[in-house]
Amino acid sequence: MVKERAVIVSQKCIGTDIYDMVLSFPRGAKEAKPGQFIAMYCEDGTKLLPRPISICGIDAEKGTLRVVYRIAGEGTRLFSEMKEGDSLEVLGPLGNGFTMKEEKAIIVGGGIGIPPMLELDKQLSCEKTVVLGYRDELFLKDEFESYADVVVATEDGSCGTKGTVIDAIKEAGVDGKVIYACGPMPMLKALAEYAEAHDMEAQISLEERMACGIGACLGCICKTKKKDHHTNVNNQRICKDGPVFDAKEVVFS
Amino acid sequence: MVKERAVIVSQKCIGTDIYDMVLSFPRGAKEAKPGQFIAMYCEDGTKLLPRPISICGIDAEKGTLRVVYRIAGEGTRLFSEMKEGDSLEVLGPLGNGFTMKEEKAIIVGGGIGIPPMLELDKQLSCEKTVVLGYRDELFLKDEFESYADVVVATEDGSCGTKGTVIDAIKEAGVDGKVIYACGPMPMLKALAEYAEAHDMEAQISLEERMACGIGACLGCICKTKKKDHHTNVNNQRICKDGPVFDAKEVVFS
Amino acid sequence: MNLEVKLAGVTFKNPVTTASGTFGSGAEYEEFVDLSALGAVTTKGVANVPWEGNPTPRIAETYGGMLNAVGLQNPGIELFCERDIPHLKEKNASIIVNVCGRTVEDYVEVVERLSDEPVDLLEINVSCPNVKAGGIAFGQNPDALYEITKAIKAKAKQPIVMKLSPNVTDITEMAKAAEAGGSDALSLINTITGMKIDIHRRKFILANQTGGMSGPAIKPVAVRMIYQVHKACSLPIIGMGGVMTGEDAIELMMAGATMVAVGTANFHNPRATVEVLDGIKAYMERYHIEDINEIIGCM
Amino acid sequence: MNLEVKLAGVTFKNPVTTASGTFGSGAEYEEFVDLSALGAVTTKGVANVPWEGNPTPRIAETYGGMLNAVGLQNPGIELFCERDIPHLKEKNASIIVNVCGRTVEDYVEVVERLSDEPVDLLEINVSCPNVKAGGIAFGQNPDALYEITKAIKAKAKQPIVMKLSPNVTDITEMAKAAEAGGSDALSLINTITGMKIDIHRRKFILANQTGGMSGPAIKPVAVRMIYQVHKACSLPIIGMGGVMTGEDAIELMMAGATMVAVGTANFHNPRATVEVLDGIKAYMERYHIEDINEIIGCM
Ligand SMILES: Cc1cc2nc3c(=O)[nH]c(=O)nc-3n(C[C@H](O)[C@H](O)[C@H](O)COP(=O)(O)OP(=O)(O)OC[C@H]3O[C@@H](n4cnc5c(N)ncnc54)[C@H](O)[C@@H]3O)c2cc1C
Ligand SMILES: Cc1cc2nc3c(=O)[nH]c(=O)nc-3n(C[C@H](O)[C@H](O)[C@H](O)COP(=O)(O)OP(=O)(O)OC[C@H]3O[C@@H](n4cnc5c(N)ncnc54)[C@H](O)[C@@H]3O)c2cc1C
Ligand SMILES: Cc1cc2nc3c(=O)[nH]c(=O)nc-3n(C[C@H](O)[C@H](O)[C@H](O)COP(=O)(O)O)c2cc1C
Ligand SMILES: Cc1cc2nc3c(=O)[nH]c(=O)nc-3n(C[C@H](O)[C@H](O)[C@H](O)COP(=O)(O)O)c2cc1C
Ligand code: FES
Ligand code: FES
Repeated sequence: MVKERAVIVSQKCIGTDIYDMVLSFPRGAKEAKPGQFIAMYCEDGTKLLPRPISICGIDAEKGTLRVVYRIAGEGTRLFSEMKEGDSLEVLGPLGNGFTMKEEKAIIVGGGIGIPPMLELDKQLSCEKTVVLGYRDELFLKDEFESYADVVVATEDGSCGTKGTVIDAIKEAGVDGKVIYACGPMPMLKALAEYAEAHDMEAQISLEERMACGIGACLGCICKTKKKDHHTNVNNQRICKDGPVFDAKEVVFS
Repeated sequence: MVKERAVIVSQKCIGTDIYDMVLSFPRGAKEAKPGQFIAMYCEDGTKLLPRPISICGIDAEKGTLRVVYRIAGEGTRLFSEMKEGDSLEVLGPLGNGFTMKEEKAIIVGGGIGIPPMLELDKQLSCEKTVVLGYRDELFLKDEFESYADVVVATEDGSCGTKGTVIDAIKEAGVDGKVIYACGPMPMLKALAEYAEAHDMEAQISLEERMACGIGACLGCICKTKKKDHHTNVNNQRICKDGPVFDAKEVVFS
Repeated sequence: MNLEVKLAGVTFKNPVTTASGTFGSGAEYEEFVDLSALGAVTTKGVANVPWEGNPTPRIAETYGGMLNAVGLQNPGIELFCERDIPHLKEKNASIIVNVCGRTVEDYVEVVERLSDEPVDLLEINVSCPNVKAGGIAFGQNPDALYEITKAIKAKAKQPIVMKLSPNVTDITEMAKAAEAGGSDALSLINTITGMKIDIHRRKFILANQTGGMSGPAIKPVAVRMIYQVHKACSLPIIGMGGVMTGEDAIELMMAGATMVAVGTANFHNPRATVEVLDGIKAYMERYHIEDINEIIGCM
Repeated sequence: MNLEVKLAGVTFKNPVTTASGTFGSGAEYEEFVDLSALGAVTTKGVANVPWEGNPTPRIAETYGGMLNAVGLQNPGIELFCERDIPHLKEKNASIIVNVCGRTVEDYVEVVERLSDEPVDLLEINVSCPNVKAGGIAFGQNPDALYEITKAIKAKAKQPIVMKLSPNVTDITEMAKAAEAGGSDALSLINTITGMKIDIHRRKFILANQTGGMSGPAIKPVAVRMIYQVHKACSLPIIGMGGVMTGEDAIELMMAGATMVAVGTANFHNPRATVEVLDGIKAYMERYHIEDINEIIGCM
């Protein structure tokens, strides 16, 4: 984990309000694992807190990290306006990342939860299928296809299965032993239930509003079944103990 | 008076922490008069108030205004880091400016009060002498010399009279009917007394911390002898009724 | 799209007004703002007689805000009635007059003088020190607030809006005291007391040492207090504190404000009032809101 | 250059500590900060038993600051003593333990448990709601504050530092109550209560609706209260509220703080504490200040 000024190597718009940014962040890139995230700071002093953004690609050799993010507010809008050569403060890599197993994998991404699954797809060497859920507009799909078979669900049915990622899994008869997933809470909850019913492991990546990003402020907890070592209550810190959790451990509200 | 985004046409450092910036601000340049000022806004949202900076040069044809300022804090430091082509919000021209008379003039500038006197020097067509007071390092002196004779005082005696502008006026035997001046308060007070003693008019340009810059907030008043029309007390607004006052009207504290 | 709001029985064409003291009596902003396009112009605090205000410096910038210690310099009610009211009327502006004083009698005198003037609302600034009570502000003591409200209400011809100070332990207690005293509406928040030191000169930036903090830095306190007061009493609210954009105004309205005043933002941008109004309209369009009244206190 | 300060009889190698709740128990920041280089580490509020804290979201960003409603989640004093204190000692850090509770008895239990622990100061957070008094915080009522101070002081083996809430009408009244109750020093300020609404979803950002505002936006309030308290009572002060730089720390010290805590700044920059310390040193060098104690309360 380091904090450094990272230079923007490239940035492009790859969908409506969706940006693809490559950062030169050598020390961070060396350590990074799929499922981890970085904290990106705004240059604007009115916004003090870092924006947590998942790592979408790692190039340890070139010393770069890639992130794909959607404009969700002022901070991400400022990032989107930055240009190649601009720089910003970055802290990372943060969090635990996915635990890569050897068993047959189902890699699931929903919406802006899709980007963190790309590096995992790339690094997982076992048998695997990728399931991507979009509202309508597709992004990153081609890149996933270079590492695995991809099944798509769209809300409007414009591509693949009309419906959710669960619908797509069923329709395409996707199976496996371990689900790795990131996406909106209802999707993660449905996947947790699906995994439970099918006796599969599910590693899900959660989101919460953060302040420190490193486990100190207790801002970003999720309810868990077991007491955890750190806080001695049924909470775990998403930034430090997560963002990836065994779905069986999470209490969905 | 307009508020517009002004583009920086050029900026250079002309002394220790002293910058010379030319702004493209066509509508403002058309109206501007010597002794008026502009309010420059920081791009940084943590600093909301405008910085009042005197107009040092007017080019109505090119539509530019020139300012010369010293780094005094965070805002002016940010200005100094801006480059040609960058832009910032500017409000102006503000204030009354000098009332140009036909009588023999003594134009006095002290320290960072020197810049506003340059355009006056240029525009005043009558007989005139310029008196400039510096701590040690000279700036803008050559430019004044292209319009008038220049007498210099320095605190350390490294150039011209060692001492104050009053010392220089006496030593060089400068005389005239109207003093126009901008500079630190002790200098202005001394000039006011000198003018009084020698039966001269003195137009002095004052400074105060401002919020609105246009006469609405009553943040920037100076004590005056007469009740003024606006506030009905013995205060006048430096931003609106000034910054140039007849020294006889000002109550020095 | 309906932007009209009604507050204390008075109808305003839209919910945007100016925060007292930040907009003079409007004249200075006319080059930037059509005064008749605003819901109302709220004028700088005016007393029974002219006040000189505090020595300078009166202004200090702070992180995301500012401090002011203007000290309520004002020309006195006579000149105000002769000059500022007719001017605002000529410009077709609705008028909220902000009133200040050092004693209850001062306030009452101003309010009575305004009886026959074409003024829509009287906003009573009770953050002024009560000279008869050792300098603690009227708005910091519920009993004093109740008394002054009652005294003013008894003489006021126009509806009165007590403007509360945020420098209190429990804002709802103050709101209830003003309600009990007969206030027709409430304004909140006034500035939060702060201080800034020039560490290089070892001097206070403000001649008065302390000043009132305003600007976006204080918005979360404004939202909180507006919400608390809206839940605790039934008076309509003019909200202010850090409004820079239409979205900020919407936030204060959702918390419970019927009207919203734009203050410090004017110093950052003289067109702030109209831009806030435009921002409100844009928000309403985006979410297909027909009537601005739908969102008031919707939380 | 002397940076050593003495507060409540304890000597600290320099005046920079951490603001409780923003630095955990130090461990998370060890990759960025040598804990022994700080004046002290002030730990996250700890109660007699573990607290779950509030539901999420607990964090909201505001203009120049933030709101938190963590709700004092903590592992309870046992685990804290077993794990966090030994770890901090191993790292050679001076320790200020921040204590919270729901009743006077809760606090006293924690303080007694800490009797034999190698702790330098006990900082008592009285912004917690007093469950026996309808939820108003101990720190918002001078009598309650006096009582809890007295009860804690009677049992405490280490010097106690009452940490005051800024959400009061008159901070000096609270300072005097804590002084009368036997407090050895004071900490101020805790967070200012605020609220933020997500206008797009018409929901409060914080699950708890309100949260505590911190960060540079509140610094002017901190400076003002530190100054007022420094003038009104004779206890030494640990100052906090918006310190981002060494210059901010100097400002709080000039207002009257003997030590300064860095809070929200850590979230913006994990090295904020050491950079504040470096900034203090740079200021001292620039102005040829031999001893940091010269500037404390110099206004
Ligand atoms: C572990 C993790 C990984 C993430 N990865 C990605 C990613 O790869 N791509 C992507 O587009 N988004 C990702 N997000 C969401 C992203 O952090 C938010 O969209 C972003 O912080 C919004 O910032 P803003 O300034 O644009 O919005 P604003 O609403 O203006 O932000 C205000 C504050 O709220 C916080 N905030 C707002 N929305 C969220 C959110 N959904 N999650 C956490 N904090 C939020 C901001 O960080 C900031 O502190 C991730 C979130 C987490 C927790
Ligand atoms: C009418 C007028 C004309 C001026 N002309 C010039 C000029 O031509 N060249 C030049 O270098 N300076 C000029 N000044 C001074 C200049 O405004 C300040 O140096 C500048 O505002 C400092 O801003 P800062 O952010 O760097 O300092 P900071 O100290 O960080 O500023 C904080 C706040 O204090 C205000 N402030 C600080 N010092 C002054 C000051 N001396 N006068 C007014 N406000 C101040 C700032 O505007 C800002 O609101 C003029 C001032 C006035 C009133
Ligand atoms: C320079 C200045 C002068 C003010 N004068 C008054 C006043 O005369 N009467 C009053 O009730 N409030 C006064 N206020 C408070 C504002 O009306 C408003 O309540 C406060 O500034 C918060 O709003 P803002 O953050 O939008 O500025 C003044 C504020 C400022 C900044
Ligand atoms: C996330 C967070 C958690 C906090 N937890 C505590 C706490 O447990 N006990 C306490 O006394 N103060 C707590 N505080 C208040 C800080 O210690 C400090 O008083 C306040 O944040 C002002 O300082 P700052 O502006 O530097 O953050 C907390 C503040 C934050 C931001
Ligand atoms: S963001 Fe601080 S603990 Fe996770
Ligand atoms: S700065 Fe507002 S009146 Fe001069």
